Amino acid sequence: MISMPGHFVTTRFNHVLGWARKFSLFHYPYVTACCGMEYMSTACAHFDIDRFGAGMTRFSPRQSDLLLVVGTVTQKLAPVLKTVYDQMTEPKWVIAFGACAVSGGIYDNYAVVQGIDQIIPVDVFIPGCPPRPEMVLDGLLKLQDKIQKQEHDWRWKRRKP
Amino acid sequence: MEEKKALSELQKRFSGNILDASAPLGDETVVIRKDALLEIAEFLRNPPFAFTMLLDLTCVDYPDRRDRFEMVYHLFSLTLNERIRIKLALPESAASVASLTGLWKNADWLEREAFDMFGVRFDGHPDLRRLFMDEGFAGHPLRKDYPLRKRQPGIAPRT
Amino acid sequence: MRMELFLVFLIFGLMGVVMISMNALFGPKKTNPAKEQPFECGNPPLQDGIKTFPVKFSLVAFLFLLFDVEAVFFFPWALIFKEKKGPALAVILIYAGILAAGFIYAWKKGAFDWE
Amino acid sequence: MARLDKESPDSLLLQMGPSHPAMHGTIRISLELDGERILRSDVEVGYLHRGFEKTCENRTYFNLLIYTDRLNYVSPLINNVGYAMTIEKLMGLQVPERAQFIRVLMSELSRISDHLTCLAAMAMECGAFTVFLYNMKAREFIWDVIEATTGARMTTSYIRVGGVRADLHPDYRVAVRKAVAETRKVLKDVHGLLDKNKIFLDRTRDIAVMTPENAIAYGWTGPCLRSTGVAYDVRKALPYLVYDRLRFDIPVGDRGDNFDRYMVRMREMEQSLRIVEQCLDSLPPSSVTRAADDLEPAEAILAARTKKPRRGIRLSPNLEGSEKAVYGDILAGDNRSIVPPKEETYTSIEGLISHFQFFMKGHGLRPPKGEVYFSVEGGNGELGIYLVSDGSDRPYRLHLRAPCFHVVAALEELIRGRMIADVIPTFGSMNMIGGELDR
Repeated sequence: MISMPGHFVTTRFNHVLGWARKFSLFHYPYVTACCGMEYMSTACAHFDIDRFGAGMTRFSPRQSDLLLVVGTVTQKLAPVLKTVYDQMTEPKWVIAFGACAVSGGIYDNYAVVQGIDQIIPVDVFIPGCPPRPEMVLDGLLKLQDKIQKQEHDWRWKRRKP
Repeated sequence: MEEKKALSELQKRFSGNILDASAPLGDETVVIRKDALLEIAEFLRNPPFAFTMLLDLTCVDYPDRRDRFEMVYHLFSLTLNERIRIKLALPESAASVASLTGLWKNADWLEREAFDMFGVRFDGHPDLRRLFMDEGFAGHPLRKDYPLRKRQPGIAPRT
Repeated sequence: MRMELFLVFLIFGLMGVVMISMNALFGPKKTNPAKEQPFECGNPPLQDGIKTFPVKFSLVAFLFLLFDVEAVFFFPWALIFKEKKGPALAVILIYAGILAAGFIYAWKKGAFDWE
Repeated sequence: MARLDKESPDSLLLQMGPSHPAMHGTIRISLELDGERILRSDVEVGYLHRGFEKTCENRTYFNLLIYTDRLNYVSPLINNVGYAMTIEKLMGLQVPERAQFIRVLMSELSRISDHLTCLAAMAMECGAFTVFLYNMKAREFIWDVIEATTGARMTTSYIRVGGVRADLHPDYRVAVRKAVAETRKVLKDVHGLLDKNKIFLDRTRDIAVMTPENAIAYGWTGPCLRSTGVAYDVRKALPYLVYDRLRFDIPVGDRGDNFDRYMVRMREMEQSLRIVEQCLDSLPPSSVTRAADDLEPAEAILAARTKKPRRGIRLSPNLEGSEKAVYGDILAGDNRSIVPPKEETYTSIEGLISHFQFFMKGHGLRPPKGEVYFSVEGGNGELGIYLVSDGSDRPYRLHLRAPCFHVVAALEELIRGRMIADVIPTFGSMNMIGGELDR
């Protein structure tokens, strides 16, 4: 058990909350480009993302806690991405899916944002153009580890004085 | 033989406005004067040749030439199963040409793209505004003098 | 028999309430200006506030409400239908008949065609 | 901002924006509604404009191959073939027989995966989620074959100017036959699910009807044009590769509505399967002779220094299929336009020089000066490439005729006066691909 600040109850509850949030990720597929084809394979029966509890696709930022940015984000699409990110409910995580979302990929020109971490904070970067479904699932597992070990926030949490 | 007919017919009828007619690599090409575009396009679209489909409309930027922009139109005739390429030169000062939206409906978006990318104006176009780039985008990206990596971010990068 | 039935509803009801309220109970409440705006696929909204809707939408809503509530009364009736064969049938026929008359009236008045 | 200033005061403005599940993430339709009826709409594209044509002017011909996969990323191999053949037409290069058959085989497999994905998305957006899962299952089989041959599931970059990168893997017939059988099974299921499905018919029959003249006026090509009754297919009209030797027919719709666009794509998949089978039978045998004891590259270089290397050289596994013996069957061209086989690069100085010269700046692949327009039958229609070359190793100007650009241009007219719910199947049946539309 990693030593957590705060006394026994908050660490125990923090662990339970991390476990609960880790296995019930509702993802919002912000799909724009070629990686969308690989997202389809990942979400479908063959490489099934649902085995990891993240299969529930929600098409509204109000009901999702994982923003899956799939594909190239161009300069024209950047404000849209920022708005969708702001409108997501807390606690929220972001996965940059594919080389274009991670760093602009092979498109280093006037039209493409060189990596979405210039616009929104990103939790997990999945490289690859497009990443194979197994790499995507591996990225998801890394996010779940992060959620499990993360310091969670809840409504009646006693903040340190 | 079959291909030459369209070219020869054109030369016969519009000899004044046709600057050059050739068929490099088998693609029939005709270079015309700027203001003869509507007339020639109308002639080609009507029954004898029935180039009823505007395959493609694009622009090429030659900064070192006197007439900087060169509009390239590709027409296709379903009945003759044949393509023809019309080219015309536009000086940078008067970079505007007649719009073909009256003859073919897809010219609307094609011309908006050419305007967005090159800044070539099309007189008679119902709604000439940018197609791909944002309204606030300054400059025309596909011009040779527009740097490849000059970005105009739509939103301030996160600090 | 009554006891198990009551227990079943109690447990499942409680589970449902707990599951729903946990989110409201524990979820952190943080807001920002973009969250206040309606979700318009990522664009700034074109017009603020909800505009007036044509009346035919509310018409369909009322009719649905009416006949849905009617259907709810069939369930308890089905439970006691086994013991009281004859009169139960008569009661439900009268009940359904009145509502069917209402339905036909609405149909003839053209409440259902959309244009 | 959207150009829509409200026409009548009590109409509602709604945006079916870029981040919408049915808009494939890259199109914004601003609708002006009276209740659920659409008065006017403004389709805004460009959300996936990635500056392909500007990038073309700054990359060499060889590097641009990877960009062509990402144009119509649902059928990447067809873009590769289109791009490579444009340069071959400019250079007057003749591709060997076997490479032509491999190109047709891979293009048709790519076309099937294109139609499968398009119909999967269209059906899912109309609520038929099962068809989405079935089509994705079939696509996995096809992608397995493509991956076994090209090394990548989707972004293949497998075609080279002058032929293909590597030969088919030895037991490709078994894999392809399995993929074809699986796809046929799935097609039968989908026919059963959707053809007489009342909900699907109500959503797509006689909705967004397009007349042949109007379709031609919009420059429609491909399945959408054929659904209106015009039988124009580049593979038949202007045959390229070996399509003139293969027997297949062109399915044509009669009413040009959403259902016909769906049905034409389904029929077209059956024709593509037929082509794939014909390719399997008539593929000329490759002359690969697996030498028994090959030297490792390091040993071969040592042997080359001292005396003539008598035995062949064993290549690393990922160079399988491009051995010297089979090189002539799959790639044609003088040493300036193609990379020499690895055996020569390792053992002979000329091979080494021409290998590095190919990749050096200013040398490599330099087609002659001139301009050319060549088109192939892509997943959505006539995918044409207009290339202006100035003799250097970078294209001076490369313009892509995107088939779905013209199809989506007619969207405004098709949905005027219809209900909101009709926008989704209409847009789904057009198979708009962002990478190809906005380039």
